[in-house]
Amino acid sequence: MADLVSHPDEVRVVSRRFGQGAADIDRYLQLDGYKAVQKALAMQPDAIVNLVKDSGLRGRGGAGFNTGMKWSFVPKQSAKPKYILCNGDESEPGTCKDRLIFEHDPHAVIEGVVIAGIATGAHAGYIYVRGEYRYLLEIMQKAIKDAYARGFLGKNIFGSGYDFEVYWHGGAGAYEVGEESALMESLEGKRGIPRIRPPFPAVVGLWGGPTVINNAETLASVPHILLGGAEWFAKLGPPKNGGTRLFCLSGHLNRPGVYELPMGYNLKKMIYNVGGGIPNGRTLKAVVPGGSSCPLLTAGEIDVSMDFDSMMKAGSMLGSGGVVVVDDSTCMVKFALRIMKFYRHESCGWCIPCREGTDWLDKILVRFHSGGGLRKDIDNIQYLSENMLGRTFCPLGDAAAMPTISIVKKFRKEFEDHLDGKPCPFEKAGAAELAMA
Amino acid sequence: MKFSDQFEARFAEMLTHYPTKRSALVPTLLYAQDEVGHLSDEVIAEIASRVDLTELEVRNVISYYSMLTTKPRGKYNVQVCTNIACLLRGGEELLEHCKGRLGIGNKGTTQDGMFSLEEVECIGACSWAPAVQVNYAFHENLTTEKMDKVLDAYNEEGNAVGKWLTWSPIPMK
Amino acid sequence: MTVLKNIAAIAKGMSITFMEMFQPTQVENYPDGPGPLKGAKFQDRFRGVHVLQRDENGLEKCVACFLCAASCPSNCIYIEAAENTAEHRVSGAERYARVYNIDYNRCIFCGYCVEACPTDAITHGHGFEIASFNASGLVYRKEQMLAPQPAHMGANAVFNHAEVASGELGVR
Amino acid sequence: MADVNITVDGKKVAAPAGTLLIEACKSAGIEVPSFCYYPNLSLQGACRMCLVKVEKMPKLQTACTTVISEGMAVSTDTPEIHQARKSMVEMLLGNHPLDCPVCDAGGECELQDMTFAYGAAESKFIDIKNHREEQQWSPVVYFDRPRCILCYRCVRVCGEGMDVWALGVQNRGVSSVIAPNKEDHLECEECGMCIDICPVGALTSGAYRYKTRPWEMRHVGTTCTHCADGCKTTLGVRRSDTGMEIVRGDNRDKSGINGDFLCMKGRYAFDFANHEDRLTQPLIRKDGRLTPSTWEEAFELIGRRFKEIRDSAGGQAIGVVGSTRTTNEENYLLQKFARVALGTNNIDHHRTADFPALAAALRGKPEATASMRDVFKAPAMLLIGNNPTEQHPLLAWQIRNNVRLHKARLYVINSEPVKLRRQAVNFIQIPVGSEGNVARFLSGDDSAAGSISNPTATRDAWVALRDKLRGEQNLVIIFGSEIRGEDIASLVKFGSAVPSAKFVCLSDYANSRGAADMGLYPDLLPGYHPMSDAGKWRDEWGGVPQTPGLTLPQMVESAKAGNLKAFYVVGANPVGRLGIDAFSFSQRFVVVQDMFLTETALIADVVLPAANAYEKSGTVTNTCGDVQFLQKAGEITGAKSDFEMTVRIADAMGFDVSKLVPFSRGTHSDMGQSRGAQSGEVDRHGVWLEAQGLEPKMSPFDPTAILDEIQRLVPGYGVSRANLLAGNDQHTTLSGSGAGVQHDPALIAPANDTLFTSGTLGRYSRALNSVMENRQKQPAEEVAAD
Repeated sequence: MADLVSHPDEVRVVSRRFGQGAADIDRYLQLDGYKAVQKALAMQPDAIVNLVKDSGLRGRGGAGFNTGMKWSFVPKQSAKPKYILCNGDESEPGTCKDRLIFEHDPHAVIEGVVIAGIATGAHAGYIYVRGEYRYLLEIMQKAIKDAYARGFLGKNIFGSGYDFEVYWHGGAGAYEVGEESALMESLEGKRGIPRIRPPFPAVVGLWGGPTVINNAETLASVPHILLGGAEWFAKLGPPKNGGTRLFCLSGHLNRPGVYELPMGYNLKKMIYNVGGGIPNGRTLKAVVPGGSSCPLLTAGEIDVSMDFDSMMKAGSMLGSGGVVVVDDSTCMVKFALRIMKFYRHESCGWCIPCREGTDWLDKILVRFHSGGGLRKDIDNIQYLSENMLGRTFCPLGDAAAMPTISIVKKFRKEFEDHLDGKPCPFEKAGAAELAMA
Repeated sequence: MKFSDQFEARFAEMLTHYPTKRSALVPTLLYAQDEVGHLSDEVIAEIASRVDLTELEVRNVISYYSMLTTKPRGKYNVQVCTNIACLLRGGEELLEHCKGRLGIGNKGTTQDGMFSLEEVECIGACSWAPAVQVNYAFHENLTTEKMDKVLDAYNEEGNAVGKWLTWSPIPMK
Repeated sequence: MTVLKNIAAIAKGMSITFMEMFQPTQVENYPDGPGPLKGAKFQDRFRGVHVLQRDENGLEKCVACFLCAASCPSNCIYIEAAENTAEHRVSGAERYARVYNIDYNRCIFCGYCVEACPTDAITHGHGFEIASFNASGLVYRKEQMLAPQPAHMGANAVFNHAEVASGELGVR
Repeated sequence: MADVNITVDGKKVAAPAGTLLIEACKSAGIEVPSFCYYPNLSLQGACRMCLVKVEKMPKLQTACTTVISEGMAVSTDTPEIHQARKSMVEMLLGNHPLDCPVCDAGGECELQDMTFAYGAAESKFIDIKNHREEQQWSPVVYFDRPRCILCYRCVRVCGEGMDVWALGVQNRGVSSVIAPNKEDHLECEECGMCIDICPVGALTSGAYRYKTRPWEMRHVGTTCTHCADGCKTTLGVRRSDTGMEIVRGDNRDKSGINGDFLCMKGRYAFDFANHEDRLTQPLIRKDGRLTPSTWEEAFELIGRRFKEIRDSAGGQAIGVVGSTRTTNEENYLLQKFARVALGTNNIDHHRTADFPALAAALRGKPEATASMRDVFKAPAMLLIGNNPTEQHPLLAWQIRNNVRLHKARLYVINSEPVKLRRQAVNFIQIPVGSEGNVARFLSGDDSAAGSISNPTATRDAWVALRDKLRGEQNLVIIFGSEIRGEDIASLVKFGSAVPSAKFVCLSDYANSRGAADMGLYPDLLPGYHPMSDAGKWRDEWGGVPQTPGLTLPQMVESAKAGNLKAFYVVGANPVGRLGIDAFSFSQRFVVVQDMFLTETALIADVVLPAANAYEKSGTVTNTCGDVQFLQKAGEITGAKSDFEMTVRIADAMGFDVSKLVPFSRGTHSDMGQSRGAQSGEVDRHGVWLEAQGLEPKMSPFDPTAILDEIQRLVPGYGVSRANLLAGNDQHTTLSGSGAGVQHDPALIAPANDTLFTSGTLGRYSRALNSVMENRQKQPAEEVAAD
């Protein structure tokens, strides 16, 4: 459904099979599908884990934790069954990459799940697909059915004597469920409230069993690592940031779309070369580098390489790869308000700072943007966000606080322009702009 | 309480997926909603008994997930995304347009029960913004003109199916 | 010589006497003065008999939170709370004082109750003529201290302090 | 378990491994604030108030979810932490209504305390607060959402503690709300635990709301007078224009055998005391009608008639019925009065369990009864008969939580699928009335297996169960009144096969056990001492009638035959509860002491208004044999205590009351000092005297005078007076002396009360009635719990 784009700078690894009908199992096999699993079956579990470790593959969900490391935490022996859980509950505003993977290459995800299973000694895996992605869930259901039919899944896969079951699971609309422990709660049929940690999922997870939870993109890259080798994959990106990454370019760009670029690709190039620059002769105002929960970068700060560590240094995060470009016709108060509205709506309500903080901030920003702002509100917004930061039950609170803090810090002037009952200075310009769109 | 055979088959399959019955709850509720249109007390009671939960438990879960509803909705639920990516490309104008066009507000339903309108959070179509989801179908790179065409199309389809005042299930592939 | 000096002294003294004789009197004309206060004049801060105020809708401000009773050093305030109902609404909040007594045998007019009141329901009026031969009559009931319906609701608020002071409210 | 050493604010703290940081801090006297953490309930980590700094941890950690580890270094009052706490309170107050002046929790609100402690006095919040209308969930439970801070305590205590699961959380984010199981109302056990545990005023009690403020009440710690579990309860009492009024019942200091727990009855059903049907003055039947009279007239009449009858027809012409709700002192006094003053053994009471049989069976092993606390600690429990959830709420609570918190094993054998089966490792349903066979089978009589075996519970299953039970350590055997007489003996026989097994015999009323212990039996003296060798009692009382007297049914017969000429009923309603033939007494002289005009009182010639358990002091014994103190809350009516009335009657009979009540004992030497205390100052000397039972008993109406005698004479009651007065429960041992007696099992009439009934008393409780009406209105659905 979603149309594909391409750019010479792209290095297609995960997106290799996009647009080639790989959702069909035969086509997938032609494009050397399911070779990696067979290779994995021949390897020692530890060997696989080390391979993935060496490849420098880091979690594509946002936290960027070394995947091999994560797998190695799973205890060898366990009384309870172990599980692999693929996190396909993609809901981070600005992110739309897993959607393409599920649509164009579902078997790669299945393959990744199986390999993770072999590496950690698990015998069952769940692929959790976001509720809104119903058509993708149906694609995934078919893919799983086909794989079973070919004996790639179930008892004694590829005649190796190894059993592995893969199940699909559909969500029903909740951003919070993207958090790994909340994801497990949701899969267990409960409200998506995160769990107290420790114990961590790798030790006590689904139904009490050790559980590996990886993002769909992460798992989709695993087969390629097994086939291409660790150093090849590692070399694609800067040190400790192996491989490529699907960047979802959106917002005020001439050529928005999902591009697969090597880790450490320069953000400025990404916007002006790959994304085709800002339309209507507008100039860049800010960039959300990795989904709505990352601190924003101003036009002056975009000359950075897009990998986990450099983004840390730049005071933001690589996040989930959702690059939202904002031009100078946009009211940053409105922008902050919309982000806060989102987090207010998605907060699970479990802990005080997130539940009350997001509601309060939303109220202030609404009032502020509609001209009822007071000078002290600006400080209050910062005060509240800073008091949410790092004190909530799960990262959602931080996700709400970080962009807000950065916006207040970097665009304080725009807040002041809203004071004294002045109307939003951007309303007019903005409207015109959008009429043209 | 009678569900379609398809539903029954899928429910039976899902029970085999998990070690606990209640794990099948969330997808089951969504499929049931697709058939009935909303999660009526009857549906809740039925599903609660099927997964050995109290109705309270089931209601707790339903109220948590934004796609699940206990109130009847129109045949076509028009979900307009206004989150940041869509906001930048005219999501809100699209929402306003729909409101005017359908003559209903957010979470409202048209007199004839054909459309209901909902402002939703990011639906994962950021690179193709602004985007709208009607029931489960995505419509992307929209403008107000395109939006009108989309709505017209659904209106026709609805009329073709006829008697849309009674809910007709969303097909399950 | 000395005689003259003495006469002068007397004359001086008497002159003052005669001078004062024709000055207007300075004392207040209480209790023969006009008005319900009988000519008595007060500073606004004067702490007299308490007045239980009403809000603009004529509902009692007191919500029976017991803070006045708690703060009272001479423990002279007695309250019984009850819940407002739709049919019988006495105060603005959920609760009202079914019984509110102040024992003026014990009250020391310290004003702590007024300080403590979160709803400004209890205030000091200017009523002061509460001396009585019957001590039991000094336990004032709510009805005796309650301000009348506000002026715009058909009562003359001006006199309420005095009415309270003279305890006539109940009488009328 | 070896202790783990940690440092808190530079202070060395040692606590057992596995202790939570917040508890470890508490033990060191360092308070870490929290809303959602509550001992013995599952962890939440939701309120974020307990954030502390743990060394080597980048973020602040929640002390309520952190388990201490060796060498852990914690600081709990850095500026950062203070700011964190302050901001939490600030955010809570954002949407929390500032209606403290009218809020019931005002004065004992944890949010108020936190605000005082951690600042946030001036609010930065200037926007409109979210509001929802208040809801009434049941006659006794109200919910005010805006005040709710979502600590989920109510949800957990209802589910985990009560096993009712009637509360849930709905919606998400700021619109999250606590929801009852029937959408707009509750259908549950109405225990009110949710109200008690609510840290703010979100859940309020229908009985107490808007009546007063916490600091306006006198808080009297006493014992609940409803079922036989004897929960400790704190009555909130305040003066009102009608005199004294009880406005609240809860266990304020969470002490005693019940800790947090109180059931529907304990929490709301104190209101019978304020009921307008209470008798306030004596009634004497004049030309057929009960007419008000004076106490003097009444006592004079009763004394004269009793004396006449005793002197003319002998003591056996008078029958006495004791109460299962009056204090031990009153019961003891009553039977002493009957035996010494009236000279009759015709004394009985409403028996609800066969304690004499248990006493006889336990002869020689006095330690073999379990206290209520033992039930919470025991590694294994066997429950035969009864339905504790309905009839012994506290016992059920102890059992449930013992299973939940200590992983204790529960075995349930019952003729009904009782709710406790859900905690049981093994539940067997048996035919109604075959509990006795179970006892016999367990004792080794395999012939009994036939009648209790069925497809679900085969003979082998029974044998397996018996072997399993024999293998248990410190098994607590709890049995209902279904098991009587010989069966109890066989159950005890089985128990002796289990290492250090203990027993609990379930009776039905607040002082049923006490009545039995105090010897309200025609053939047993206090302490289940047989009449045959009255030994020390004869010496003490100077003569005791030898021949066993009449049981209640026999009294009725004798009355029919015209032999029984007078009938003295104290705090009992045999006509209403035991259905005895009222007519047979119509020609006799009947004296009734009661709170209300009961069926029995209606046939009386003299009715004396009696004080209830909340209007007098004394001791009561619960079904496990734990003695507790009754503290007088105050007086509502002009009623007198049964103790005083009995003494006055004896006096009116011309009997020397000092022979009845050994008053003017104790020490007289330092009266001056005892009176010396200035007002407000603690009279330490007086307290010491009281604790030693040496305080002067100057009045014949002083129950402690009798308590001295009870403690001296009744086996098992020699408990610490100091502890008793301090409001602590004291376990009494139970053991028969001399040859036990066997009673006719038919004499036992279980009360079959439910959670919402309480014998005759329940009829006069508005709270109980309103709840029952409310339940009848609703369709007969099963409670969410079951």
